Amino acid sequence: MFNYSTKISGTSLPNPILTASGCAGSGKELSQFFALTEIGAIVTKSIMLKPRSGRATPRMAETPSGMLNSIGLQGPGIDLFLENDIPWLQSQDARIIISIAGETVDDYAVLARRVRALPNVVGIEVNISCPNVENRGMVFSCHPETARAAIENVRRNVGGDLPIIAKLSPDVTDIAMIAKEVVNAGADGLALINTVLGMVIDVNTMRPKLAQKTGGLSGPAIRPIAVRAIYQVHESLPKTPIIGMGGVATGVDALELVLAGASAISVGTATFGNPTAVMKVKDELQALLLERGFTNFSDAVGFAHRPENG
Amino acid sequence: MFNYSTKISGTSLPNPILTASGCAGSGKELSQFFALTEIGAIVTKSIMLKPRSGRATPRMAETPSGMLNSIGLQGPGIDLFLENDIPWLQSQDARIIISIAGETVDDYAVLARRVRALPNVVGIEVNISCPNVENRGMVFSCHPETARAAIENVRRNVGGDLPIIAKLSPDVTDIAMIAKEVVNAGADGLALINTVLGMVIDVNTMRPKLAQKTGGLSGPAIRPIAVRAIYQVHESLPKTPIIGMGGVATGVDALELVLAGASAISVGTATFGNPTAVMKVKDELQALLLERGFTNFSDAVGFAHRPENG
Amino acid sequence: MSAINPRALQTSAEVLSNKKVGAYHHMVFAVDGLAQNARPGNFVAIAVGGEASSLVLRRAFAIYRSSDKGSAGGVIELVIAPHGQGSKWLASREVHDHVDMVGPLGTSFGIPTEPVRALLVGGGYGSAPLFGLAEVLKSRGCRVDMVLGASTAGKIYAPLEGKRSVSSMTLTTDDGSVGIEGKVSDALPQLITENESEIIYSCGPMAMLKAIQEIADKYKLVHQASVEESMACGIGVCMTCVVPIRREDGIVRMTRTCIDGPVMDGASVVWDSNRKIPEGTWGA
Amino acid sequence: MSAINPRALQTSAEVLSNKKVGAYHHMVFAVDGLAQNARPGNFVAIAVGGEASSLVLRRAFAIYRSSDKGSAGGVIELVIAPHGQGSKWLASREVHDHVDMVGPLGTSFGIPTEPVRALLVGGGYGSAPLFGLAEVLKSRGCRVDMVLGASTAGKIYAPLEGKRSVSSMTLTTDDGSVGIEGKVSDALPQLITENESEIIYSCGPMAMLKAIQEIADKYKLVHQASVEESMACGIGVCMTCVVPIRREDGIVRMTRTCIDGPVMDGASVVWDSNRKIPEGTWGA
Ligand SMILES: Cc1cc2nc3c(=O)[nH]c(=O)nc-3n(C[C@H](O)[C@H](O)[C@H](O)COP(=O)(O)OP(=O)(O)OC[C@H]3O[C@@H](n4cnc5c(N)ncnc54)[C@H](O)[C@@H]3O)c2cc1C
Ligand SMILES: Cc1cc2nc3c(=O)[nH]c(=O)nc-3n(C[C@H](O)[C@H](O)[C@H](O)COP(=O)(O)OP(=O)(O)OC[C@H]3O[C@@H](n4cnc5c(N)ncnc54)[C@H](O)[C@@H]3O)c2cc1C
Ligand SMILES: Cc1cc2nc3c(=O)[nH]c(=O)nc-3n(C[C@H](O)[C@H](O)[C@H](O)COP(=O)(O)O)c2cc1C
Ligand SMILES: Cc1cc2nc3c(=O)[nH]c(=O)nc-3n(C[C@H](O)[C@H](O)[C@H](O)COP(=O)(O)O)c2cc1C
Ligand code: FES
Ligand code: FES
Repeated sequence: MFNYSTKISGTSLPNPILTASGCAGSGKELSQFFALTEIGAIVTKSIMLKPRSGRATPRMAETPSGMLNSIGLQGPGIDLFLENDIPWLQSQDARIIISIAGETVDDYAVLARRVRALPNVVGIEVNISCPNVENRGMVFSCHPETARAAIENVRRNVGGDLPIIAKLSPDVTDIAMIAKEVVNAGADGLALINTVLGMVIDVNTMRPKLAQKTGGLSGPAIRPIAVRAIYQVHESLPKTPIIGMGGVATGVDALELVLAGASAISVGTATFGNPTAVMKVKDELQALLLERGFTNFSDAVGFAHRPENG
Repeated sequence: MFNYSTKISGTSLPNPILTASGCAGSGKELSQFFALTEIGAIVTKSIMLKPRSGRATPRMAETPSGMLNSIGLQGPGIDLFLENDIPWLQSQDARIIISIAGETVDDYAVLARRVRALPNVVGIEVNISCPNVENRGMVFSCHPETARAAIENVRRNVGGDLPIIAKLSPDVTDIAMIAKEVVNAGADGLALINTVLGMVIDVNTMRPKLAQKTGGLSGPAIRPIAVRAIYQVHESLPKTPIIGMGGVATGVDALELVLAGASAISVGTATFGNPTAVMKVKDELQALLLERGFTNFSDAVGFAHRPENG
Repeated sequence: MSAINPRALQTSAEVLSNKKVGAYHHMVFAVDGLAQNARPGNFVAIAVGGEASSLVLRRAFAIYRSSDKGSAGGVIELVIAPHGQGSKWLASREVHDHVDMVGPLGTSFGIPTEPVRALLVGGGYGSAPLFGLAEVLKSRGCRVDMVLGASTAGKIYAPLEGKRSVSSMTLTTDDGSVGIEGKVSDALPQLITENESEIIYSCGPMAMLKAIQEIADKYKLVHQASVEESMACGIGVCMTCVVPIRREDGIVRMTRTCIDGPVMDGASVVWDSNRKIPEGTWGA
Repeated sequence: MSAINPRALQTSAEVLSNKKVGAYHHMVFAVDGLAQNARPGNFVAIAVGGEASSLVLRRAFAIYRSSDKGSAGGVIELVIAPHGQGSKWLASREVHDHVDMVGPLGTSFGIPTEPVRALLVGGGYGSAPLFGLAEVLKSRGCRVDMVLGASTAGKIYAPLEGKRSVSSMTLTTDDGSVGIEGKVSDALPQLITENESEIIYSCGPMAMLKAIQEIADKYKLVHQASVEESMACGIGVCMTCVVPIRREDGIVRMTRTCIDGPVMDGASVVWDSNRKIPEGTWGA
């Protein structure tokens, strides 16, 4: 019997395959293709305090083995989200990880209070890879002080049981240092990685292709960056659970991230290319683990770190 | 008449297409496929003081639209390099940009003195995206102090005419800040970008695929990161010439980097897939510029920065 | 079954035929059940580039015709303009090749309950979904006039069998190589007046749709426009394909054209929003 | 003309034939001038995955046979093991498809000036370059014995016509499905003794080559080994394909197997260097 379950701090999930924030709509869109209870959890798009239009279009550009996006956290705001999206997910019996994003350090506190005690919500992913409007739009997680402040604000408002997962940007000189900072600030787990800052120039208009100029690079192109970040962070914080993501489209890809140290896997961009990508990853990863003689998923987590003669 | 020439500080080149350091061997290997005088300049592999074995194999892994390498600056050391490689390139009439790399801040001074006055050498590319053995192997260009120190050491040893080009790593929180630092320290130009730190795990051995564990990601996968870095740096230092590189395989790719702000283009990984990639890029870029009505290459440099109604 | 993408299936579609027609490829696919629920205006999303592809996103294609009868089972026909890497790859598939297809997706053209006088306007391959629409309208007793425009004759897709259902067919080309020299929008006022059109159905580039909306406003006509925004997923999960839509509550919201479109009420679209967000716009 | 890659050309090679033989594909390409300078042991480097490919590196393939006579002009034959994405793509090319090929590359097997008694050892598709070598050796009056090994019968590539030039052919398989059960190296001592072999030529996985070298050392035989290291470029510019080689000056240097190999003096290779660098090794 294969035990596919995984633990993210206090939370147990029947399997480690999740959607990635911002890549699964409200859940309804995918439920036509598979039952949401089939996966470990659905991670919601990052929700903010107020309704947000997001960025102007064009918002996306395909790149070699990847894409850029500058959606800009379009969303209905926390009120409508709790009124519409969450009840629907609850009605489906889906396990929910709510992703929250703030424009200020205080926003995180307010959002945390709104989402901390909801049925079916098994974790809070704190997206701190977004711009801090109080500090020249600098990304919270790119600086230890603001990363820490945002997570402390969430920690102060959330009790012990619900895992707080800090989602980090890879666009930093030393991601292991930022990881330590947010774990010290109270994060129970980490989500690695958010998109990598990139730009595409349209050679016909001869201007940046995205209205917003820069955007976030995702997809298989960034997988080696994700594997490296997960490996580095797992090495320095072996006990902190990591939700790994970045270019996972197959079971082999997921296995790479798991071996590097991820206790769960979010599938993002791959869903755009294949609505059933999450299910494909789930099935393929299980088969690969069985082939390799694992009987517990958790034994594979970080297995690439074992000593040379292990 | 199309004027394809470009200027990197004091140096004029007949066209802006160069090889990328470490991606053109000693020049001899490619000379079977085209005459080295056809391109703007050949950028040598980064040369160090002593002969170096480089890293153990496996040293490379293919990744989606890219590759990882951990060659580890294998090379003959400056003595044999000046004895063998440089005279051969001079005999071909090639324009040469010598790339130097140190293990200590002092190495850069010594290397600069060795290469500052050689026929056909039209520039020094200072690879500071390599590990500083005096400081826990931290990459020079990832920290403003060590980046500055290395460039100052070169500047003190090189007269006014020969351009000093600082090559930066994209693995930093704020590349524009590092760029300003090295320009203040005396760099005449910048080379952007070196490879992005990544890792691949072999799902059969279940260990990192490269003997060295991490490696540098290059190829089309990282092009959006290169375009972004060049755009950001050109925005903050519009007068500093930039040698752009990162995933250029076609004229369209090169045009993207030029519009973002590159005054010259190095072609690296694409040469592995196609020995004549540099010539292809040269021909295609010229055709694209002509189609768009440019009569001087230099007018296209940074053209994507023009005001909205320009 | 979900309220979103309720009829969508994912299938490995077999190429049954691939013929070059002018600048386009007319392609027929065996799609099993996928054809069953397709209505005029719906589209399919296709994975491109094959096994080792560097193209990670699906490409959307309007359904030209569909049928779930016949010996081949469910069949979908598309009109492909070989443009960039994805469409060129698709257009070079050969008979018996398979492609991964999801559909039918998106909204369809609204069919009036009473017979009306409809004007169908297509730009380039935008004519594709209009022929199926014309058939349905005609079967409901509507008069159907059609105007198709393109830059040049080879880029007008107007197969003979498609013309069966229309009462009149007008062509325009920018270079005058066939039909009237000019834009489709130049031809509209006269056609509306002559045919006493009551509703406009359109499909084509955004600039064309915008010009049609201005005419529709002037003549006070309903305008159902099939818009074309860059789509990464086609199934509503990425939020890349949005346009600002003024909803019934008066609030403008960035609205997904893959779910609430591609066919949208032209009057609700805030046109000309490329690279800017209209003041006061909300999220979805 | 350069001293490195002196005979290499880049060409768009047309697939003339593609036949499945056991676990392999035997493929024939029209290559014009590229065949002219090919010698046994040389390889070609092929771009894989097509237009929108995510595979950025070439794949190296040993030349099985080459000919620059005949009606098809220059022709190169390869033996492809469909393994990962690149080789599977190549093995699925059809007649008339074109691939971008660079070659001939690398060193070739050294041919003795006097007739010798040669033992040719191949593992899996490593037999490919040995048949052309056998022909040349035979034409020089050498005795040629061959031993081929693989995990199982289907993975031994030993076409009938290839056997013409050999005096004896021994097969080994790990599972005993054909020939002797075991490794090629198990069969070597007896073959060397029986045939009074004077030189070993080998091609196959590194572990096999290392085992052969140990036997060559024991019997004091020259051993020309065609090694197989991961290659990114095949033309000497990337430094990924190196193995430590003890040069004549006694210094071990990381040496490119695409330029100074694939055929190398087995005695000069510091075997077993995977994931470590021998003490005191220098750069190139
Ligand atoms: C609802 C809808 C219906 C469509 N119907 C058809 C059709 O019937 N026939 C047809 O030939 N094409 C149609 N298209 C366009 C098609 O989806 C592709 O965008 C087009 O073929 C270009 O893709 P490419 O890979 O060849 O070009 P590339 O330039 O390589 O595409 C790169 C990226 O940009 C996007 N893109 C490029 N051009 C467009 C465009 N004009 N509109 C939207 N996105 C674009 C692509 O989808 C892709 O993600 C439709 C698009 C939409 C949204
Ligand atoms: C000198 C030389 C001669 C060769 N001759 C043949 C031949 O005659 N027939 C044949 O089928 N193959 C041959 N190979 C192996 C071939 O080049 C490919 O490596 C192999 O087909 C796997 O590529 P892939 O894309 O299918 O696999 P993938 O696993 O997708 O390859 C990924 C990367 O790893 C490298 N790699 C994977 N396996 C090997 C390997 N065993 N050796 C070296 N690099 C590897 C690939 O080149 C590629 O860069 C030869 C290799 C070399 C270096
Ligand atoms: C269109 C799009 C929207 C995204 N929105 C969010 C978001 O709202 N919050 C967040 O934390 N990450 C967001 N991400 C990042 C993803 O969750 C994920 O971290 C990243 O894309 C890498 O994974 P992938 O390569 O599997 O997509 C978004 C990514 C994409 C492509
Ligand atoms: C195999 C390999 C070796 C490299 N060696 C060097 C080097 O010696 N010095 C250096 O500054 N950059 C080196 N680079 C980085 C390239 O010069 C270039 O900055 C990077 O690869 C991005 O460009 P590309 O995508 O065109 O390859 C190397 C890259 C590769 C792939
Ligand atoms: S295309 Fe993804 S939401 Fe519409
Ligand atoms: S394969 Fe690039 S140097 Fe040998």
